[in-house]
Parts: sequence; C-alpha cells; structure tokens
Amino acid sequence: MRRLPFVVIAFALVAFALSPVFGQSLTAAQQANLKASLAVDTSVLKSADGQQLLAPSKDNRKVPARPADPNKLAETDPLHWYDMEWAGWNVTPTNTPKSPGDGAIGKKVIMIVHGDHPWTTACILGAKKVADMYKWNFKALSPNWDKVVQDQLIDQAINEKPDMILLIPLDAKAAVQQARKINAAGVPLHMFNTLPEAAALNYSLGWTGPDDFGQFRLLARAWSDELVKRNPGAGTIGVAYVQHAPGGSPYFARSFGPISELATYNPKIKTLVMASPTPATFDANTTMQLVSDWLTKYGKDLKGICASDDSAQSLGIFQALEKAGRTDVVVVAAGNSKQGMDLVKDGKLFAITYQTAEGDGALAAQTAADWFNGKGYPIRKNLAQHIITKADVEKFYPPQW
Amino acid sequence: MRSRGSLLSLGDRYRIYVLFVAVFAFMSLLSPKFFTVYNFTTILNAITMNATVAIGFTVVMICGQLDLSIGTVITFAGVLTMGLQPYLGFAGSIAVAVLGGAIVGLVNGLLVTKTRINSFIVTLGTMTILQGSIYQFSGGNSISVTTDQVFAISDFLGKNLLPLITPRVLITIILVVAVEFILRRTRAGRDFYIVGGNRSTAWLAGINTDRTITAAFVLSGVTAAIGGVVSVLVSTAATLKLGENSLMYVISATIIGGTAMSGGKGGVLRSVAAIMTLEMLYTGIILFGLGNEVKIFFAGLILAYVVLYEAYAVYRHEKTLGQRPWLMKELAARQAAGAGKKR
Amino acid sequence: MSDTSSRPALEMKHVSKRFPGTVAVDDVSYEVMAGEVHALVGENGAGKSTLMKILAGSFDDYTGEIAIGGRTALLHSPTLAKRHGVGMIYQELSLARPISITENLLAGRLPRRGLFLDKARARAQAGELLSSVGLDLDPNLPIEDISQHEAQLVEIAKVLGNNPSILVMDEPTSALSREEVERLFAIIGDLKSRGIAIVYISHHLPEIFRIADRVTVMRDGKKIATRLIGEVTREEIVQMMVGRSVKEFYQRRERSVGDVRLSVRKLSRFGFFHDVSFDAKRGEILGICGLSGAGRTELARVLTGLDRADEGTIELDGARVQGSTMADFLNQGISYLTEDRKVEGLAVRLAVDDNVMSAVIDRLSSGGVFSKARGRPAVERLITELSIYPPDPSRTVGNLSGGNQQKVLLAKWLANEPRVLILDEPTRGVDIGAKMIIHSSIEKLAATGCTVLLISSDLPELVGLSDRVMIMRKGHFIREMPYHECSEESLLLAATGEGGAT
Amino acid sequence: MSNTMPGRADAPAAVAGTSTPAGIDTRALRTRSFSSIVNTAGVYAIAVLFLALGALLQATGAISGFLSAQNMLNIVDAVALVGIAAVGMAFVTYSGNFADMSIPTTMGFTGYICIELLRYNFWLAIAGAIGVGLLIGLLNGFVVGKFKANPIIWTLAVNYVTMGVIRLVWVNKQIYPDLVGSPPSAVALFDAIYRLRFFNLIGLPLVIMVVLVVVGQFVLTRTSFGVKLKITGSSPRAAKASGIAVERVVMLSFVLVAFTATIGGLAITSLSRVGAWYNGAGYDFKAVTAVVIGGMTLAGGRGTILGVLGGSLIIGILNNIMTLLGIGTFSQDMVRGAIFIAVVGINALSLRRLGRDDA
Repeated sequence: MRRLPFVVIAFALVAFALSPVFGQSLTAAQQANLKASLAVDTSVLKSADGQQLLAPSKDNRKVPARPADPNKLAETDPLHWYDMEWAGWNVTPTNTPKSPGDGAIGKKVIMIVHGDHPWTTACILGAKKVADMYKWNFKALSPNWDKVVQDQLIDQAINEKPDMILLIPLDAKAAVQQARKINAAGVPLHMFNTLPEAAALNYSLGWTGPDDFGQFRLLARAWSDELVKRNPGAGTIGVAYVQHAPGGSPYFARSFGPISELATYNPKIKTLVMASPTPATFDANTTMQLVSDWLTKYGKDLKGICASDDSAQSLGIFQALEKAGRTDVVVVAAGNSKQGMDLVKDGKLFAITYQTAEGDGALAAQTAADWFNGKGYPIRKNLAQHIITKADVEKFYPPQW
Repeated sequence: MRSRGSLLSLGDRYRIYVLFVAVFAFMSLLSPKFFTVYNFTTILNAITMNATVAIGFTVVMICGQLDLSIGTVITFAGVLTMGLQPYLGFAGSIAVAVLGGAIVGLVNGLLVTKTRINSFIVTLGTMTILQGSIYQFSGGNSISVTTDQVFAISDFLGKNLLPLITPRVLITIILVVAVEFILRRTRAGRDFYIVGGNRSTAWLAGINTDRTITAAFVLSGVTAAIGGVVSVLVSTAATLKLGENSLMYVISATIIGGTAMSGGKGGVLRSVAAIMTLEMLYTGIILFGLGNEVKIFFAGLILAYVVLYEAYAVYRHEKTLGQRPWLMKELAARQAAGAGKKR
Repeated sequence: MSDTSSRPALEMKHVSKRFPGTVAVDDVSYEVMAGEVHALVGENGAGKSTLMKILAGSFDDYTGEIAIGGRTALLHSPTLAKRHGVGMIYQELSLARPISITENLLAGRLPRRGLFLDKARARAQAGELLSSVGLDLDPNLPIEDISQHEAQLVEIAKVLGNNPSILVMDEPTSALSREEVERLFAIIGDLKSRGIAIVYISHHLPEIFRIADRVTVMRDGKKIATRLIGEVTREEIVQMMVGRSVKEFYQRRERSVGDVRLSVRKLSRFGFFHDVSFDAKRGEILGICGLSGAGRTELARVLTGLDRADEGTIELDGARVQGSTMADFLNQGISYLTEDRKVEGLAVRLAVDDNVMSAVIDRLSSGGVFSKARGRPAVERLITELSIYPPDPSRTVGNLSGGNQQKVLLAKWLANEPRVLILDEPTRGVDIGAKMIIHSSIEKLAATGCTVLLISSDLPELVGLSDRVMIMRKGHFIREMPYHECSEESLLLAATGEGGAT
Repeated sequence: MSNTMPGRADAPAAVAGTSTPAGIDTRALRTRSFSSIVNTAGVYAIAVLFLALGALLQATGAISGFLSAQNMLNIVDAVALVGIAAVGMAFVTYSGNFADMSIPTTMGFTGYICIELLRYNFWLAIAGAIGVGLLIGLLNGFVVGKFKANPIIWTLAVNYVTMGVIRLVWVNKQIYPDLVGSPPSAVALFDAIYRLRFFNLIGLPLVIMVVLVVVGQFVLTRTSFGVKLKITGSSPRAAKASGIAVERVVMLSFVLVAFTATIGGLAITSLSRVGAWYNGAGYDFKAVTAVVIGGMTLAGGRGTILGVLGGSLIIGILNNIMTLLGIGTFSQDMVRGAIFIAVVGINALSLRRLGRDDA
C-alpha cells in the first residue's frame, strides 16, 4: 500500500499529460469566468421605450426550399425574393472559428455600423447595455454611410484582433467580400440589421436583425383587412408604394414584400404605382409633391399608401392628403420613429412596424455572448415581429430615438 | 536679378507638404497604433479611389474649370463593370466602363467649350443625368459578381507586393506619377496651365484651347472611371452610393493641396498629398475614439483655413503692391529721427 | 527712310473684313518694306485694329490678298500668322498671370528634348529674351509677381521670341513710362537695322514723327493716304484722320481763378508719396506731371478716399473733408476719373445710363429706394454735351468705341457735379475727335468754378490745359510751374530731374 | 478668345455731329431693356411651353387632371421651399459670387436652434433661429466680401464646420419640438409654420415665397442696394472706384441668402417635426438649379428675381408632368438633367446673340 501514492501521482501525471487529448479543457480561471458569464441575466434589460430589450422572434415559419432560379419567377411571387428574404437559413458555414467557450465576460468586441443616424445611436446604446453586463471592452465605429470607409474600418478592426466583430454591412452584396476578409483573418464575425447576400453568411457566424420581409407581410395583411373594411364590396382596391432609397434590401422588402404577399392574400388589391421620391428620398416636401401628383392622377382610385419610412415620408404623405381633403386613404409605414407613433396615435397612420433599434444592437451582442459561452449558434435569428396600431401604440412611448 | 526664394515664400508654395509632415508627426507622437506598417497599408488602400479620381479632377481645375460629375462617374463605371461582366467578361466590361467615363468627360468638355456654358452648370447637369442612368441600369440594386475569379482579383488587388504596396495602390501611384510627369515635363502638360492661366494668351500662342480643356475633362472622366472600377473590383460589388461622398472630398482635397480654382496653378501630387493628409487626420481621429462629427468639423476648419489664408495673402499683396523701396527707407530714416527728437 | 533693301516685306491687296452689318476694313491696300517703321494712324473705329487682327490671324474670313516676303499667305489662324513671321504686340496685355515668365514667353513652343521639355534650354532662351528688352528678372517668376511695366516689356519680348519678319505694335507705349518708351524705341531701332518690317499703330503723333519712316492714314475702314514722314505735317495727318482741318489745338481761354478750394497739407501715404502740400483754387486747372512711378495716381487715389492717407490733411473750402470712404468724398463733391477705363472705370457689361449713374446712386435714392427717372435728365444732358455716340442711354458700354467709352467715364464723374474733379490720363488711347470734346468739356467745367486736377503723361495736353503744373518725382512734389513757363521740354526736364530744383 | 469687335461709329459724329457713319455693330443696336425682357420673359416662355405641353398631353388623354386648379396649386406648393431658398441664392449669384453652398446646414442648424428655444417662447425661438442664420450669413459675407475668398469653397467649408458643430452640440441626436419641454401652444405654432393654410387653400410657405419674390424683385431693381449690387456683380473693381462699398454690398447679399435659408429651414423643420442635421440636405444644388434656369448668369449682374421664380416653376411643372405621365423616378433624373442643360444653353445662346456673351 505504500506504493499507492506513487500510483496516484502516476495516474495524475498521465491524466494531466493526456488531458489535452480529451476535448478542450479550461483553466480554473476560465471555468470561473464561464460560470460567472452564464450567471449573467440580460433578460432584465429594457429599452428606452420600456420594452424588453432582448426580444428574439418567436415565429417558426418553415423555411421554403430555394427555387432553381428565383429571378425567373414573377416579382409578385414571394419566392422571387427568396435570396433577400430567406438568406442565411440554409447556408453551410465554412472555416467557422470554434467557440472558446470560456465565458463572455471581459471579451473585446468591436461593432461596425453603417452610418451616423439617431437610429444608429440608439442601436449602439442597446448593444452597449448588453456589453456592460458582460464587462466587454466594447467600441463602435461608424463609416458614415461610406462603403470605402467601412472597408477601412474593417481593416483597422482586424488589426486590433478583437474576440468578435459585429457588423452592419452597408451593402448586402459588398458584404460578401467583407465577410470573407474578416473570416480569412480568423476573427469571429457576426452580422446584423442589414441582411446580406446568402453567400456572406458562409463566412459569418450568423445574422440577427429585423425580418423586413416578414414584418411587411404582416403589415400587408393588417393593411389589406383595413382596406377591405373601409371599401366594402369594391371590385379592386388601388394602392401605391412610396419606396425606400434605391440600393438596399428595404427598397424591395418594403414594396415587393407586401405586393407578393397580397398577390395571394388579397388579389383585389391592385398596385397603381410605386416610386422612391427623388432627388431626396426622405424629404417630406419631395414626398408631398410625389403623392400630390399621384392623387391628381389616380384620384379616388387611390385607397391606400404604404410608405418605407414613418417620419419624413409619412408626414409628407399626410400633408398631401390633407391638401386634397382625403381622409379615406389607409396609410401604413415602417416604424417606429416618434413622428410615426404620433401619427398612429392621432389616428392618421393606420399601422407601423415595430423596429426596435436598441433591441437590434442588443440581440447581436447577446448572440455573440451566447457564442462565447459555448452555446449553440443560430445561423440566423430575427427580431420579434410586431405591428403597432392605435390600440397599443401607447405602450411604445417614449420612442427610442 | 529679382527672384522669389525667401524661405517663407517657399514654405508657402509647398504648404501642403509641410502640413503633411506636421500631421504625420503629430499623429505618430500621439497615437502609438498610428505609426505602424499595417495602419499605413490600410490608409493607402483606403485613399486609392479618391486619389485616382483627384488626378483628372485636378487637371480640370488647373484649366480653370470644375467637374461636378466625378462622383457619379465613379458609381457609373462601377455599375458598368459589374453589370456587363456576365456578358463581356471583365476585360470587356472594364474597357466599356473606362470608355464610358471618357465619353462623359468628352460630353462635358464639348458642352463647356462649344456652348461656353459655365462648367459648374454643365457638370451639374451631367451629374443629374448620370445619377438617373445609374439607377436605371442597376434597377435600384447594387450589382455584384460572385465567381471565384472576382474573389481572386479582389484578393490580388489587396495583397501586399511590398510592405505598404498593394496592386491597387500601385495602380494609383503609377497614374499619379505619369500624369504629374506629363504636367511638368511635356508641352501638352504645360498647355493645361497656360490655358488655365489665361485662355486668350494660350489661343494667341496657337494652343488649341478648346481641345486642351476637353482633354482635361476626358482625363477627369477616365480617372474617375478607373477609380470606380478598381474600387468595385476590390469589394466585388458595385454599390449605388459608391461615389456619393467623393465629389466634396476631392474638391476640398484639391483646394487644400494648393490648386487654385481660378486655374493655372497646382499639381496632381499636391492633391494626393492633401488626401493623404486628410486621411491620416481621419484615421488619427478614429484611433482617438472620436466620431465622424469631429472628422467633418476638422475637415471644414482646414478647408476654411486654407481658403482664408490664400485670400488673405492676395489681400495683403494688393495692399502693399507698388510700394517704392526708396520711400520706405526714407520713412524709416524719418521715423528714426522723430524717435530721436522725442524729449 | 531706312537704308536697308526696299523689297516689300508685307503687301496687302484689296483686303476687306466685314462684321454683321459692318464693313470694318474696306478694300485696303498698302505695303511695308523690310526694315521700315510704317505708322498706321486713324481714329478709334477707323479699322486699324481690325486690319492688324487680320494680320495676326484672328479672322479666317477676310477677303483680298496678303503677300509676305513676296509670297501669298493665308493668315487664318494665329498659328499660321506666326508661321509666316507675323508678330503682334497687343494693346491689352495677353499674359497669363499665374504662370511663369518663361512659359509666357515660350507658350506654344516650349523647347523639347525628345518627348519632354528641356527646362534648362527654356530658361536660357527666356533669359536672353528678357535681356533683349533690358529686363533682369528670374524667368521662373510668375507674371503676377512683376510690375505692369515689366509685364508690358515681357509682352514685347514674347513677340520678339518668335523672331518675326513683320512686327505689329498696337499702342505699345500706352502703359509705358517715359524711360521705358525710350528703351522701346531703342529696341525698335535695333529691329529696323535687322531688316524687320514694323507696323506701328499710335494716337501719339509725336512718337510717330520720331520713329516712323512712312505713315498710312485710315478713316471709316478705308485707306486715305500713305506719305513719307518727312513730307507731311501733324496738321495734315490730323486733317486726313478727322476728314477736316483742325486749327491750333489748344487755344488759351481767359481764366477766372477764384480763391482756394482744395488745400492739402503734408499728405503722405507711406511708401507711395510723402509730404505733399498744395492749394488748388476755384476754376483752376492744376496739372500734375511726373514719370510713371512718381506717385501721381497714388496721390489721386488718396485725394478721393479710395486709399487712406497715413498722414496729413485735406481741406475742402476751408473745412476738413469728412469721413474716410470714397463715398464720403464723393458726396462732398470730389470726383476721380481713374486711369484704367476698362477695369476700374466702367462696368463694360452694363448700359451707359447704369454707368453714368453708378457714382451717384445714393443721391438718386430716397429712403433706400432708387429712382432711375430722377437721374435720366442728367444722363441725357451729358450724352448730348459730350456727344456720346450713339446717343442711346441703354446701350451696353462694352459695345461702344474707346473714345465714347472714355466720354461715358467722364460723364459718370460730371454727373456728380464735382467741386473738385481729378482726371487721371483722361485721354489715354483716345482718338483726336473724342480728345477735343473731352478737353473742351474740362475747360467748360473749370469755367463754372470747379477745380480740376489733371494728371497726364501727354505733355502737350498738360501744357495746353493747365494754369499751373505741379511736378512730382519719386513720390515728392518737386516744384510748380505757372503755365507761361510750361513747355513740353521744361516739364520733361523737371520731371526727369535733370535741371530744376529738387 | 475675347474677340472684341471694333466699335465703329463714334468719331465723325462726335467731331462734326455728322450723320450715322458707314456701319454700326449690329449687336450694339439691341438695347439692354430688350435683352433683360427677353431674358426674364424667356424663362416664362419656357414655363408656358411646359404648361402647353401638359395641356396637350391632357388633351390627348396621356395624363389627367393636369389643368385642375388643385394640381396647379400642388405645383406651386411643391416649389415653395426651393423658391424661398432660391430668392436668397439669387442675390449671391447676382453679386457675382456664384452660390452659397452652406445653405443645407444653415437650414438644419437654425431648425435645431428654433426647437431648442421653443421652450421659452415661440417668437423668441423664431428670432433666435433667424439671428443665428444671419450670423452665418455675416461670416460668409465678411470673408467673401472683404478678402474675396472663393465663395463656393468658403461656403462649402462653412457647411462642413456647421455640420460638425450641430452634431457635436447635440451629440448626434435629433430633437423634437414637443420633447424639449416647450408649451403645447408653442409646439402648435411651430407645427403651423408649414401647415398653416389660408382659406384652407393657400399654404403659408407659398405666401412667404410670393412675398419674398415680390420684395426681392423690388430690392433688386428699385433700391440703391439693388443697383449697387448690379454694378458690383458686373464689375467689382469699377464698383469700388465708384465709391460703392463693395464689401458691404456683398456681405448683405450673403446675409439675405442666410435669411431665406433660415426661413426655408424653419419650414422644413416644422414639416418634418424634428430638428435633424440632415434637414435641408440637397437644397444648395436645388436652389442653384432654380436660379440658373431662372436666367441668372454666374457672371453676375444679370437676371431677375421674377426669373428665378419662373425657374422654380419650370422645375415644379416638369416634375408634375413626369409623375402624371408615370415616368419612373430614375428616368426623371435623366430628363431633369437634360432639360436643365438645354434651358441654360438656350439662355446662353440668346444672350450671345444679343451681344452679351459672358462666357
């Protein structure tokens, strides 16, 4: 029995020598960190509008199979927009970095947004709330809507060797190469808010953000129901779309989303016209001019308007409607700015989508944290879809930005 | 023999380079992350587009003209490159894109020289037309090509041949050096200055002023196009706002570089030095963790300072223009005497 | 007549040039010998300048034949003209200010080695040219860094650089000081001896008698006559130019000089002129004589508030002039006719009446509201008084002839009903007809008791008009001369500092 | 080349008072008044041309409702904001200083100021905003007027700086009139700046524009300032040597543009119910376009405010027709640009034919 200690020591030595062979093993410190990290409860966080900050989508729609060539299909066919709407659900990540699984606390995370805007300020704030819970070394960079600068910021971020880059790609297609670059540099990447091309998600851990198409399909249904209610027995119901600035997925999601939805949901609704106000897309005066001209052209046939922005655009729309003395037109828009919610409250805007800016940033940060904590990684997670109407608009005050 | 050459006037003539060194030194001292090969590779890569665009734009300004269409030409060329690639292959689509830039320049040049409408107005018009064409052509969505070939090209353009030098940087350097050389060392090059300095002098000297100005606009179109082409090849996608910020940026840089809007003065190298200076400043600001508002603010201040400085120099010059040296001596003597008389 | 071979270097046969509604040059034929200085005279609008522009290749649609060195030449572009050895020195400077002297001198023909410029050679060539006109400047200086007189000489050097066989000079002395004129004449003499044919356009008859061999007179686009200079008098030339005889040019009026109106004491603008003191009386025409650079114009600019004085006082009718801006001086009745008509004198893109009223806008306004009607009578009166042609107040000044532009400029200052009128080169580059009118109206004005300060480098003009002449040299007042002592010679001596007190 | 034709026609008449000599430069026969009439009338001729086009299209059934009173009202309503900014811009162009590129941030900045001050008192807020706007104008006017700095570049720089200031001061936030603790009455008034409509028909911005145009036209043509501005614009040095305080005149023109920009800024801020730094973006070029189409030449000293109004109307009518035709927004840009160049070209040519080549 005197040999026993030696045997024990020998076993211990062997075990220690072999330990690397069995999976990853964490130092005590890392263990502790992981424990502490898992203990962090971010569900208590609220955004400025009093909503639960972290509100991932509950919806579990089945992801349809990708048609051979979506572009061959008609624009009114939902599947025509497959690569924009369902991007990322069925990609096979390549060369994905493995999660350290040593806990999210104290990580270094760099967030690169698309540009300066009050929305962005709020979005960064949301991410910051989560980052602070995990005591991250966190900083946000903004290229001020300039793609060339965004590339430069990405280079600089890579150079700082962070544990994760959170990126809002300025452009869905340019995102592919940006993702490749970050991935090649071996830096974990998570993209959010703007849905990139499917290919980009090959090089990203995943994507979180608003389900623009989904939201507008919901909005479309609510809108359609209201239109039918207000125009009983009408043969066709003419509607118009004020589009987003060209060159981004919202430009399509917020017009063709509803169009392709209504094509099946309520074929009676007929698209009269769609246009993006030029030269200034989000100038109320320009929008007013556009809509005034539409009212001249289509008169009473124009029953509904769907706007891609619930502030300047919507205000312009209602200015035009008031001048024409039209109160029968059902207007819906993408939200949720203060002006938009005010319009809903005044019973002018019928409905807007709930687009939490803080939640957007926060969900991205939280997803990253989960990955640090070694949890499984969802390729894609949407923000909760919700349509705000007069019924519940009060709940969303004060606005986030 | 009377000649210029006081240290001060020299410092004034090469102001931009002085500024360049100053900013460089300042940033290097204050931010450790700044003075690194990696950081400068990043900066160089970042400025290639605007630097390339600035080449032609500067020549136009040397001719005393203005080209507001460059921003849209960048995007236009980019969209053509990616949009036509499936049909023409890159060789073809790039050729078309650059040619497109040249044609826009040609149209600008002809309108300016033949109808004698101020170039500010002409190019404002072509700018609007191009903006529409871009959206029309692209259907409102950015265009990308996602073949392995394009990724290969992109990676190559971004790969370091030497420290600091990537192919895309090299392209810009070659263009800058070539044009700067033409401007300084060839008759055609000097003609731009003479035309910009005084159109009728040039005309009387038998220089074809209209052709010279048109050539400048064509060059501007071409370099803007090249800038756009390279940029989209690097990012493998042609975005519709690519050139949006370039116009004001390049104008400011060119002025800060010391190219006079009145024409006859300046150089490509100066403009690029100015871009480099601004970019170093911007990077520094970001490294300090400050936002774009600070960038914009300082860009404005520098521009304002330069414009005011130039204007004030002329103002002073005119005030003392034609003073008689002997009288100034006499005055000094008298005042000395006056001082002596004081009791 | 020069002694070099007398083969014609230039022959013009039945040359005509028409503008819409105009025959500017009407069937003109004449020839210029090699080594000859051939003067071309005629009033503004007589067609001289057009004729010369044809020679310089400014038009591709003239009719008739031009032979150079015996061979017919088509001069349809400046390049062609230059290739045929025609050199043109323009009245207005044609230099590019921001670029270097070298490049101005060698514009369009900068020396090359292979494809590229040969800077060393360019610099050397430029240096030679500069010294050929007696300038000692760094050829790399930009034009904007040298004086206007230097620029004028650079202009000449530039043309000589093309070593022309025919040299055209259009009022080359108008912007030159006397010493520079002398230098120019020396150069001309040298060119003669090198067998270059020189066409010399000038209103300044004395110059012509000094250097020309022959003179051709033009009127209304037609050639009147060509004479040997030895066989013609000033009066004859003037007669041919205006188409009728002129008698004694300046006849002495009887003067009624009142008491002091303008009194200047120890006036200085540092670096421009120092310690200037003088009195000018009502109804007096006080001539101010000096070489260019003597500070005459600078003095005038201070006397009218355009520039500030550093020291000294200006009194008008015994009271200090109130205020410091030119507007203040204007309102107290001080008018200043600037020497530079096109740049500082008139807004050439505007109409006659706009220009005439431009100095009295405030007076024609009440409560900030401007009334054109109130100014119109004065404008029409002045148009008739100065017989401005065409007598149309709404005519764009830029489309008037030089003579009439100058009259409009005078009208502008008369409109101010000045107590003191300061004239700076009132008849520079103006034809004799206009000159006479301007002179007579100056005298009329003086007769009404207005004080006139007359700055002029046209000595006969000074001698002819002034009651007294103040002589300035190097920024100081040297002395004054009563008119009976004044002669072109005496003034010149005093001004150049030979003879006379200091 | 500046090929000045030989003035023909003076000496003989001058000397002997004889009859008209051989030939006269025909260009000189056209009188100024005629030209400026052609110039301004030309603008309206084009405007009428477009109206006729619209009418024609309606007749052929290609578009409907073009000639309705409502539609005409829509057109003028739509150009009201640009028109307001353009009136001020016109003075700068007229003064020979091309354009004021600091209009956008002037509009944005004054919007912020107004909202910030709203909590004290509506009228104070308006006054404050205008005050700040005028300060920007004074700065621009001083630098450009006294030191003759290149106006485009200088105002561009000021535009940057102001943008920086706005975003630094309000830390990249936009502010809402009713969230700065201002009394509802003030908010209501502020809301009404753009929305107030007389007889429920004519909007306040439209009224403001018309007033500004009328006053502007009067100032430009009938006041001593206007006349001085004209001379300054066509020849600054001659103006100076005529005792005109050029610096002050130029400065005033920049103050005027700042003033109208402020008015425009308040209107647009009221319309979009938010103080944001991007309010007013693009109004620099919009205004220039209106001014230039309105027949003002960048050479200065030529054109009228009425012309500028015409320019704004042309733009409005054009947009209206294109939308009624259902032309896509993308093609609209192309047409707009082409028409712009064409109109300016025609204007330039007509001026040239009248012997007023300012090229």
